[in-house]
Amino acid sequence: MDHPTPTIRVQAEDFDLPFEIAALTAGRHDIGAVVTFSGLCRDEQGALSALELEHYPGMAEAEIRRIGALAIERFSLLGLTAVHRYGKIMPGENIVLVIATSPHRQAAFDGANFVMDFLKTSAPFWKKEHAVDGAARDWVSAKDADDQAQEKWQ
Amino acid sequence: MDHPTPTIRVQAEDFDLPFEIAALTAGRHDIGAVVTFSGLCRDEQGALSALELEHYPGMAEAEIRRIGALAIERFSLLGLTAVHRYGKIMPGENIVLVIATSPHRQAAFDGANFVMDFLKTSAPFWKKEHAVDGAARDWVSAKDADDQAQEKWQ
Amino acid sequence: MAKLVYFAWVRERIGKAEEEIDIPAGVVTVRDLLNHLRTLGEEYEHALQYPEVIRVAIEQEHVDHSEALGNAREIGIFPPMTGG
Amino acid sequence: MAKLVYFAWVRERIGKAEEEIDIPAGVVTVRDLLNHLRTLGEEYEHALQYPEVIRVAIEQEHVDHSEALGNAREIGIFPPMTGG
Repeated sequence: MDHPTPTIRVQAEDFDLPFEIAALTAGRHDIGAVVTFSGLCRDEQGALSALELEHYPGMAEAEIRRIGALAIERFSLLGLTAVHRYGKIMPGENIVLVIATSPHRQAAFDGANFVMDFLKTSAPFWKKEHAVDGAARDWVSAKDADDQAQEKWQ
Repeated sequence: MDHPTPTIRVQAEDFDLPFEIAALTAGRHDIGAVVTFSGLCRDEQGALSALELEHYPGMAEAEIRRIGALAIERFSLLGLTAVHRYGKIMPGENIVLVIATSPHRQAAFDGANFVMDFLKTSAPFWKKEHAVDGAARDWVSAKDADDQAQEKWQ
Repeated sequence: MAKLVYFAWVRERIGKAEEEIDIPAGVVTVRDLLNHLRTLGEEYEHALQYPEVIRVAIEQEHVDHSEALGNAREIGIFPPMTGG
Repeated sequence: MAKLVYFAWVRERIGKAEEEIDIPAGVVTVRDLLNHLRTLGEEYEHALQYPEVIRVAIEQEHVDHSEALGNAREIGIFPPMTGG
Protein backbone atom coordinates (compact mmCIF):
# COMPACT_ATOMS: atom_id res chain seq x y z
CA MET A 1 0.00 0.00 0.00
CA ASP A 2 1.27 3.45 -0.90
CA HIS A 3 1.51 5.78 2.04
CA PRO A 4 1.09 9.54 1.75
CA THR A 5 4.19 11.70 2.17
CA PRO A 6 4.23 13.86 5.29
CA THR A 7 4.57 17.62 4.88
CA ILE A 8 7.45 18.69 7.14
CA ARG A 9 8.87 22.17 7.64
CA VAL A 10 11.36 23.77 10.03
CA GLN A 11 11.08 27.53 9.86
CA ALA A 12 11.50 30.78 11.78
CA GLU A 13 8.17 32.27 10.76
CA ASP A 14 4.81 31.42 12.31
CA PHE A 15 2.50 28.88 10.67
CA ASP A 16 -1.06 29.33 9.45
CA LEU A 17 -3.23 26.57 10.94
CA PRO A 18 -6.30 26.96 8.66
CA PHE A 19 -4.05 27.03 5.59
CA GLU A 20 -2.31 23.83 6.68
CA ILE A 21 -5.63 22.09 7.39
CA ALA A 22 -6.97 23.13 3.99
CA ALA A 23 -3.84 21.78 2.30
CA LEU A 24 -4.58 18.33 3.79
CA THR A 25 -8.35 18.27 3.34
CA ALA A 26 -9.38 20.41 0.34
CA GLY A 27 -11.38 18.52 -2.26
CA ARG A 28 -11.26 15.23 -0.34
CA HIS A 29 -14.28 13.27 0.81
CA ASP A 30 -12.49 10.36 2.49
CA ILE A 31 -11.33 12.17 5.65
CA GLY A 32 -13.51 11.65 8.72
CA ALA A 33 -11.20 13.11 11.37
CA VAL A 34 -8.70 15.97 11.57
CA VAL A 35 -6.68 16.35 14.78
CA THR A 36 -4.39 19.34 15.22
CA PHE A 37 -1.87 19.95 17.97
CA SER A 38 -0.41 23.42 18.49
CA GLY A 39 2.36 23.86 21.05
CA LEU A 40 2.64 27.39 22.43
CA CYS A 41 5.19 29.33 24.45
CA ARG A 42 4.00 29.84 28.05
CA ASP A 43 5.25 32.72 30.18
CA GLU A 44 5.67 30.56 33.34
CA GLN A 45 3.53 32.82 35.54
CA GLY A 46 5.15 35.92 34.07
CA ALA A 47 8.75 34.80 34.70
CA LEU A 48 9.60 34.10 31.07
CA SER A 49 10.08 36.85 28.48
CA ALA A 50 10.91 34.60 25.51
CA LEU A 51 12.12 31.20 24.38
CA GLU A 52 15.00 30.78 22.00
CA LEU A 53 14.82 27.64 19.90
CA GLU A 54 18.08 26.26 18.52
CA HIS A 55 18.03 23.40 16.02
CA TYR A 56 20.35 21.19 13.99
CA PRO A 57 19.63 22.32 10.42
CA GLY A 58 18.96 19.42 8.08
CA MET A 59 18.83 16.81 10.81
CA ALA A 60 15.84 18.51 12.48
CA GLU A 61 13.75 18.24 9.34
CA ALA A 62 14.99 14.71 8.54
CA GLU A 63 14.18 13.48 12.03
CA ILE A 64 10.64 14.90 12.00
CA ARG A 65 10.14 13.43 8.53
CA ARG A 66 11.22 10.01 9.83
CA ILE A 67 8.81 10.27 12.79
CA GLY A 68 6.00 11.46 10.51
CA ALA A 69 6.47 8.52 8.15
CA LEU A 70 6.40 6.11 11.12
CA ALA A 71 3.11 7.65 12.28
CA ILE A 72 1.52 7.47 8.83
CA GLU A 73 2.39 3.81 8.51
CA ARG A 74 1.50 2.81 12.07
CA PHE A 75 -1.90 4.55 12.15
CA SER A 76 -2.75 4.38 8.41
CA LEU A 77 -3.09 8.16 8.31
CA LEU A 78 -4.42 9.85 5.18
CA GLY A 79 -2.16 12.85 5.75
CA LEU A 80 0.29 14.39 8.20
CA THR A 81 1.79 17.86 8.52
CA ALA A 82 4.39 18.92 11.09
CA VAL A 83 5.91 22.38 11.34
CA HIS A 84 8.50 23.32 13.98
CA ARG A 85 9.72 26.87 14.48
CA TYR A 86 13.18 28.01 15.55
CA GLY A 87 14.56 31.33 16.75
CA LYS A 88 13.07 33.66 19.34
CA ILE A 89 9.48 32.94 20.32
CA MET A 90 7.42 35.11 22.67
CA PRO A 91 4.82 33.92 25.22
CA GLY A 92 1.53 33.17 23.50
CA GLU A 93 3.23 32.42 20.18
CA ASN A 94 3.25 29.09 18.38
CA ILE A 95 6.22 26.71 18.60
CA VAL A 96 5.07 23.55 16.87
CA LEU A 97 2.15 22.26 14.81
CA VAL A 98 1.09 18.71 14.04
CA ILE A 99 -1.98 17.79 11.96
CA ALA A 100 -3.11 14.22 11.35
CA THR A 101 -6.01 13.17 9.11
CA SER A 102 -7.66 9.76 8.91
CA PRO A 103 -11.02 8.12 8.17
CA HIS A 104 -11.70 7.56 11.90
CA ARG A 105 -11.11 9.58 15.01
CA GLN A 106 -8.80 7.44 17.15
CA ALA A 107 -6.12 7.06 14.45
CA ALA A 108 -6.00 10.84 13.99
CA PHE A 109 -5.68 11.41 17.76
CA ASP A 110 -3.02 8.70 18.09
CA GLY A 111 -1.09 9.87 15.04
CA ALA A 112 -0.75 13.46 16.24
CA ASN A 113 0.02 12.35 19.81
CA PHE A 114 2.67 9.86 18.64
CA VAL A 115 4.41 12.49 16.52
CA MET A 116 4.55 14.93 19.45
CA ASP A 117 5.93 12.30 21.85
CA PHE A 118 8.72 11.27 19.48
CA LEU A 119 9.44 14.80 18.33
CA LYS A 120 10.00 15.85 21.97
CA THR A 121 12.70 13.25 22.58
CA SER A 122 14.22 12.74 19.11
CA ALA A 123 14.05 15.90 17.03
CA PRO A 124 17.22 18.01 17.51
CA PHE A 125 15.79 21.21 19.02
CA TRP A 126 16.84 22.91 22.24
CA LYS A 127 14.98 25.57 24.19
CA LYS A 128 16.67 28.38 26.07
CA GLU A 129 14.58 30.49 28.42
CA HIS A 130 14.99 34.25 28.61
CA ALA A 131 13.89 35.52 32.02
CA VAL A 132 11.89 38.70 32.41
CA ASP A 133 14.61 40.20 34.63
CA GLY A 134 17.01 39.99 31.68
CA ALA A 135 19.67 38.22 33.71
CA ALA A 136 19.19 34.48 33.89
CA ARG A 137 19.19 32.62 30.58
CA ASP A 138 18.90 28.90 31.09
CA TRP A 139 18.65 25.91 28.80
CA VAL A 140 15.50 23.90 29.45
CA SER A 141 16.27 20.47 30.95
CA ALA A 142 15.01 17.34 29.24
CA LYS A 143 12.18 15.73 31.19
CA ASP A 144 11.96 12.11 32.25
CA ALA A 145 8.21 12.49 31.65
CA ASP A 146 8.92 12.97 27.96
CA ASP A 147 10.92 9.75 27.77
CA GLN A 148 8.09 7.95 29.55
CA ALA A 149 5.53 9.46 27.16
CA GLN A 150 7.46 8.00 24.26
CA GLU A 151 7.60 4.57 25.88
CA LYS A 152 3.80 4.25 25.86
CA TRP A 153 3.97 3.53 22.11
CA GLN A 154 6.25 0.49 22.52
CA MET B 1 -10.48 25.41 42.42
CA ASP B 2 -12.62 27.27 39.92
CA HIS B 3 -12.98 25.50 36.62
CA PRO B 4 -13.51 27.32 33.33
CA THR B 5 -16.93 27.05 31.70
CA PRO B 6 -17.02 25.11 28.45
CA THR B 7 -18.30 26.84 25.32
CA ILE B 8 -20.97 24.56 23.84
CA ARG B 9 -23.08 25.12 20.74
CA VAL B 10 -25.48 23.03 18.68
CA GLN B 11 -26.14 24.70 15.35
CA ALA B 12 -27.03 24.14 11.69
CA GLU B 13 -24.32 26.42 10.30
CA ASP B 14 -20.68 25.51 9.88
CA PHE B 15 -18.11 26.53 12.50
CA ASP B 16 -14.98 28.63 12.07
CA LEU B 17 -12.02 26.76 13.56
CA PRO B 18 -9.51 29.66 13.71
CA PHE B 19 -12.15 31.88 15.31
CA GLU B 20 -12.89 29.26 17.96
CA ILE B 21 -9.18 28.75 18.70
CA ALA B 22 -8.66 32.50 19.02
CA ALA B 23 -11.61 32.75 21.43
CA LEU B 24 -9.86 30.25 23.75
CA THR B 25 -6.29 31.52 23.43
CA ALA B 26 -6.27 35.27 22.64
CA GLY B 27 -4.29 37.31 25.14
CA ARG B 28 -3.36 34.31 27.26
CA HIS B 29 0.20 33.25 28.06
CA ASP B 30 -0.59 30.19 30.22
CA ILE B 31 -1.63 27.81 27.43
CA GLY B 32 1.04 25.40 26.23
CA ALA B 33 -1.11 23.05 24.16
CA VAL B 34 -4.16 23.38 21.91
CA VAL B 35 -5.70 20.20 20.51
CA THR B 36 -8.54 20.41 18.00
CA PHE B 37 -10.68 17.61 16.66
CA SER B 38 -12.83 18.13 13.58
CA GLY B 39 -15.19 15.37 12.51
CA LEU B 40 -16.10 15.46 8.82
CA CYS B 41 -18.70 13.80 6.61
CA ARG B 42 -17.13 11.07 4.43
CA ASP B 43 -18.69 9.97 1.14
CA GLU B 44 -18.09 6.23 1.79
CA GLN B 45 -16.24 5.64 -1.49
CA GLY B 46 -18.74 7.76 -3.38
CA ALA B 47 -21.84 5.92 -2.11
CA LEU B 48 -23.04 8.70 0.20
CA SER B 49 -24.53 11.96 -1.06
CA ALA B 50 -25.24 13.54 2.34
CA LEU B 51 -25.78 12.94 6.03
CA GLU B 52 -28.81 14.22 7.87
CA LEU B 53 -28.22 14.92 11.54
CA GLU B 54 -31.22 14.84 13.85
CA HIS B 55 -30.88 15.97 17.46
CA TYR B 56 -32.89 16.37 20.66
CA PRO B 57 -33.00 20.16 21.08
CA GLY B 58 -32.03 21.28 24.56
CA MET B 59 -30.87 17.86 25.69
CA ALA B 60 -28.16 17.75 23.01
CA GLU B 61 -26.57 20.94 24.28
CA ALA B 62 -27.05 19.99 27.95
CA GLU B 63 -25.44 16.58 27.44
CA ILE B 64 -22.39 18.01 25.62
CA ARG B 65 -22.10 20.63 28.35
CA ARG B 66 -22.12 17.92 31.01
CA ILE B 67 -19.42 15.94 29.14
CA GLY B 68 -17.35 19.09 28.64
CA ALA B 69 -17.47 19.96 32.33
CA LEU B 70 -16.37 16.40 33.20
CA ALA B 71 -13.41 16.72 30.82
CA ILE B 72 -12.37 20.11 32.22
CA GLU B 73 -12.37 18.77 35.75
CA ARG B 74 -10.74 15.43 34.97
CA PHE B 75 -7.88 16.83 32.87
CA SER B 76 -7.60 20.30 34.49
CA LEU B 77 -8.18 21.93 31.12
CA LEU B 78 -7.80 25.68 30.74
CA GLY B 79 -10.58 25.80 28.18
CA LEU B 80 -12.91 23.65 26.13
CA THR B 81 -15.13 24.35 23.12
CA ALA B 82 -17.48 21.85 21.48
CA VAL B 83 -19.74 22.60 18.52
CA HIS B 84 -22.03 20.01 16.95
CA ARG B 85 -23.98 20.66 13.76
CA TYR B 86 -27.39 19.33 12.82
CA GLY B 87 -29.32 19.22 9.55
CA LYS B 88 -28.05 18.17 6.14
CA ILE B 89 -24.29 17.87 5.81
CA MET B 90 -22.48 17.10 2.56
CA PRO B 91 -19.32 14.97 2.13
CA GLY B 92 -16.24 16.99 3.04
CA GLU B 93 -18.20 19.26 5.38
CA ASN B 94 -17.71 19.57 9.12
CA ILE B 95 -19.96 17.75 11.61
CA VAL B 96 -18.37 18.34 14.99
CA LEU B 97 -15.57 20.36 16.55
CA VAL B 98 -13.83 19.93 19.90
CA ILE B 99 -10.99 22.15 21.14
CA ALA B 100 -9.13 21.58 24.42
CA THR B 101 -6.46 23.86 25.87
CA SER B 102 -4.08 23.11 28.73
CA PRO B 103 -0.60 23.92 29.99
CA HIS B 104 0.76 20.55 28.81
CA ARG B 105 0.18 18.41 25.77
CA GLN B 106 -1.20 15.13 27.12
CA ALA B 107 -4.08 16.75 29.00
CA ALA B 108 -5.16 18.61 25.85
CA PHE B 109 -5.04 15.39 23.78
CA ASP B 110 -6.90 13.42 26.46
CA GLY B 111 -9.49 16.13 27.02
CA ALA B 112 -10.49 16.37 23.37
CA ASN B 113 -10.41 12.58 22.93
CA PHE B 114 -12.56 12.03 26.07
CA VAL B 115 -15.17 14.53 24.90
CA MET B 116 -15.42 12.83 21.49
CA ASP B 117 -15.76 9.35 23.01
CA PHE B 118 -18.54 10.40 25.38
CA LEU B 119 -20.25 12.61 22.83
CA LYS B 120 -20.50 9.65 20.42
CA THR B 121 -22.37 7.45 22.88
CA SER B 122 -24.23 9.98 25.06
CA ALA B 123 -25.14 13.11 23.11
CA PRO B 124 -28.59 12.74 21.50
CA PHE B 125 -27.75 12.97 17.79
CA TRP B 126 -28.68 10.51 15.07
CA LYS B 127 -27.23 10.25 11.57
CA LYS B 128 -29.23 9.25 8.52
CA GLU B 129 -27.36 8.47 5.33
CA HIS B 130 -28.61 9.66 1.96
CA ALA B 131 -27.34 7.37 -0.80
CA VAL B 132 -26.11 8.72 -4.11
CA ASP B 133 -28.73 6.69 -6.00
CA GLY B 134 -31.44 8.65 -4.18
CA ALA B 135 -33.24 5.52 -3.05
CA ALA B 136 -31.85 4.04 0.13
CA ARG B 137 -31.95 6.26 3.21
CA ASP B 138 -30.72 4.43 6.26
CA TRP B 139 -30.12 5.39 9.86
CA VAL B 140 -26.53 4.79 10.90
CA SER B 141 -26.21 1.94 13.43
CA ALA B 142 -24.53 2.55 16.75
CA LYS B 143 -21.15 0.87 16.92
CA ASP B 144 -19.90 -1.44 19.66
CA ALA B 145 -16.49 0.14 19.01
CA ASP B 146 -17.86 3.45 20.27
CA ASP B 147 -19.04 1.90 23.53
CA GLN B 148 -15.63 0.29 23.93
CA ALA B 149 -13.89 3.60 23.22
CA GLN B 150 -15.85 5.18 26.06
CA GLU B 151 -14.91 2.36 28.43
CA LYS B 152 -11.19 3.15 28.15
CA TRP B 153 -11.75 6.18 30.43
CA GLN B 154 -13.16 4.10 33.31
CA MET C 1 -50.13 13.81 31.50
CA ALA C 2 -46.64 13.48 30.16
CA LYS C 3 -45.18 14.65 26.86
CA LEU C 4 -43.46 11.88 24.92
CA VAL C 5 -40.90 12.97 22.31
CA TYR C 6 -39.56 10.53 19.71
CA PHE C 7 -36.43 10.72 17.59
CA ALA C 8 -34.84 9.09 14.54
CA TRP C 9 -36.33 5.72 13.54
CA VAL C 10 -38.48 5.57 16.67
CA ARG C 11 -40.12 8.81 15.49
CA GLU C 12 -40.42 7.54 11.92
CA ARG C 13 -41.97 4.21 12.91
CA ILE C 14 -44.45 5.69 15.38
CA GLY C 15 -45.25 8.31 12.80
CA LYS C 16 -45.17 11.38 15.03
CA ALA C 17 -42.53 13.50 16.74
CA GLU C 18 -44.38 13.96 20.02
CA GLU C 19 -47.65 13.39 21.85
CA GLU C 20 -49.24 13.88 25.24
CA ILE C 21 -50.38 10.74 27.01
CA ASP C 22 -51.94 9.78 30.31
CA ILE C 23 -49.72 7.36 32.20
CA PRO C 24 -52.05 4.55 33.37
CA ALA C 25 -52.00 3.35 36.95
CA GLY C 26 -49.59 0.42 37.20
CA VAL C 27 -47.11 1.96 34.75
CA VAL C 28 -44.37 2.80 37.22
CA THR C 29 -41.00 2.40 35.53
CA VAL C 30 -39.53 3.28 32.16
CA ARG C 31 -39.75 -0.42 31.25
CA ASP C 32 -43.48 -0.44 32.14
CA LEU C 33 -43.99 2.58 29.88
CA LEU C 34 -42.27 0.97 26.89
CA ASN C 35 -44.37 -2.18 27.34
CA HIS C 36 -47.52 -0.09 27.65
CA LEU C 37 -46.75 1.85 24.46
CA ARG C 38 -46.34 -1.43 22.54
CA THR C 39 -50.04 -2.14 23.24
CA LEU C 40 -51.17 1.07 21.55
CA GLY C 41 -50.88 -0.14 17.96
CA GLU C 42 -48.67 -1.88 15.44
CA GLU C 43 -46.67 1.30 14.69
CA TYR C 44 -45.63 1.38 18.38
CA GLU C 45 -44.95 -2.35 18.35
CA HIS C 46 -42.75 -1.88 15.26
CA ALA C 47 -40.82 0.98 16.88
CA LEU C 48 -40.36 -0.64 20.29
CA GLN C 49 -40.29 -4.39 19.54
CA TYR C 50 -36.70 -4.61 20.87
CA PRO C 51 -37.02 -2.45 23.98
CA GLU C 52 -33.53 -3.39 25.17
CA VAL C 53 -32.01 -1.15 22.46
CA ILE C 54 -34.30 1.80 23.17
CA ARG C 55 -32.85 4.74 25.12
CA VAL C 56 -34.98 6.93 27.34
CA ALA C 57 -34.50 10.37 28.87
CA ILE C 58 -36.63 12.00 31.55
CA GLU C 59 -36.55 15.80 31.63
CA GLN C 60 -33.72 15.51 29.05
CA GLU C 61 -31.48 13.31 31.19
CA HIS C 62 -30.59 9.69 30.36
CA VAL C 63 -32.32 7.11 32.59
CA ASP C 64 -32.17 3.33 32.93
CA HIS C 65 -35.21 1.23 32.11
CA SER C 66 -35.55 0.39 35.80
CA GLU C 67 -35.99 4.07 36.70
CA ALA C 68 -39.36 5.19 38.10
CA LEU C 69 -41.22 7.69 35.91
CA GLY C 70 -42.25 9.76 38.92
CA ASN C 71 -43.96 12.94 37.80
CA ALA C 72 -42.06 13.12 34.54
CA ARG C 73 -43.26 15.93 32.30
CA GLU C 74 -41.09 15.15 29.26
CA ILE C 75 -39.99 11.66 28.30
CA GLY C 76 -37.66 11.24 25.29
CA ILE C 77 -37.61 7.86 23.53
CA PHE C 78 -35.00 7.16 20.87
CA PRO C 79 -32.48 4.71 19.37
CA PRO C 80 -28.80 4.52 20.43
CA MET C 81 -27.03 7.77 19.56
CA THR C 82 -24.83 8.05 16.48
CA GLY C 83 -23.55 11.62 16.59
CA GLY C 84 -20.00 12.88 16.65
CA MET D 1 39.17 14.66 9.01
CA ALA D 2 35.66 14.91 10.42
CA LYS D 3 33.50 17.94 11.00
CA LEU D 4 32.20 18.20 14.56
CA VAL D 5 29.09 20.32 15.10
CA TYR D 6 27.99 21.39 18.57
CA PHE D 7 24.60 22.60 19.79
CA ALA D 8 22.99 24.30 22.78
CA TRP D 9 25.06 24.25 25.99
CA VAL D 10 27.65 21.91 24.46
CA ARG D 11 28.28 24.60 21.83
CA GLU D 12 28.33 27.37 24.44
CA ARG D 13 30.76 25.58 26.76
CA ILE D 14 33.16 24.52 23.99
CA GLY D 15 32.92 28.04 22.63
CA LYS D 16 32.45 27.22 18.97
CA ALA D 17 29.67 25.90 16.74
CA GLU D 18 31.85 23.57 14.66
CA GLU D 19 35.39 22.52 13.90
CA GLU D 20 37.32 20.05 11.76
CA ILE D 21 39.44 17.54 13.65
CA ASP D 22 41.69 14.60 12.87
CA ILE D 23 40.41 11.46 14.54
CA PRO D 24 43.50 9.88 16.16
CA ALA D 25 44.26 6.23 15.69
CA GLY D 26 42.71 4.29 18.57
CA VAL D 27 39.58 6.47 18.63
CA VAL D 28 37.12 3.94 17.23
CA THR D 29 33.73 4.48 18.82
CA VAL D 30 31.59 7.47 19.71
CA ARG D 31 32.54 6.90 23.35
CA ASP D 32 36.24 6.99 22.42
CA LEU D 33 35.70 10.30 20.62
CA LEU D 34 33.96 11.93 23.59
CA ASN D 35 36.79 10.82 25.89
CA HIS D 36 39.37 12.09 23.41
CA LEU D 37 37.68 15.50 23.17
CA ARG D 38 37.77 15.85 26.97
CA THR D 39 41.59 15.84 26.77
CA LEU D 40 41.64 18.86 24.44
CA GLY D 41 41.12 21.53 27.10
CA GLU D 42 39.02 22.54 30.05
CA GLU D 43 36.25 23.98 27.85
CA TYR D 44 35.79 20.48 26.37
CA GLU D 45 36.01 18.89 29.80
CA HIS D 46 33.33 21.32 31.04
CA ALA D 47 31.04 20.51 28.10
CA LEU D 48 31.50 16.73 28.16
CA GLN D 49 32.19 15.96 31.82
CA TYR D 50 29.03 13.82 32.01
CA PRO D 51 29.30 11.95 28.71
CA GLU D 52 26.34 9.71 29.56
CA VAL D 53 23.94 12.61 28.97
CA ILE D 54 25.55 13.66 25.68
CA ARG D 55 23.75 12.73 22.45
CA VAL D 56 25.63 12.10 19.22
CA ALA D 57 24.57 11.96 15.57
CA ILE D 58 26.66 10.70 12.64
CA GLU D 59 25.67 12.09 9.25
CA GLN D 60 22.65 13.60 11.04
CA GLU D 61 21.34 10.31 12.43
CA HIS D 62 21.23 9.45 16.14
CA VAL D 63 23.83 6.86 17.22
CA ASP D 64 24.64 5.06 20.48
CA HIS D 65 27.93 5.70 22.22
CA SER D 66 29.03 2.17 21.32
CA GLU D 67 28.71 2.90 17.60
CA ALA D 68 31.89 2.88 15.48
CA LEU D 69 32.75 6.23 13.92
CA GLY D 70 33.72 4.60 10.63
CA ASN D 71 34.43 7.25 8.03
CA ALA D 72 32.04 9.77 9.56
CA ARG D 73 32.20 13.16 7.84
CA GLU D 74 29.82 15.04 10.15
CA ILE D 75 29.43 14.27 13.84
CA GLY D 76 26.85 16.22 15.86
CA ILE D 77 27.33 16.49 19.62
CA PHE D 78 24.58 17.95 21.78
CA PRO D 79 22.54 17.74 24.99
CA PRO D 80 19.20 15.85 25.26
CA MET D 81 16.60 17.45 23.02
CA THR D 82 13.95 19.78 24.42
CA GLY D 83 11.90 20.76 21.37
CA GLY D 84 8.18 20.35 20.76
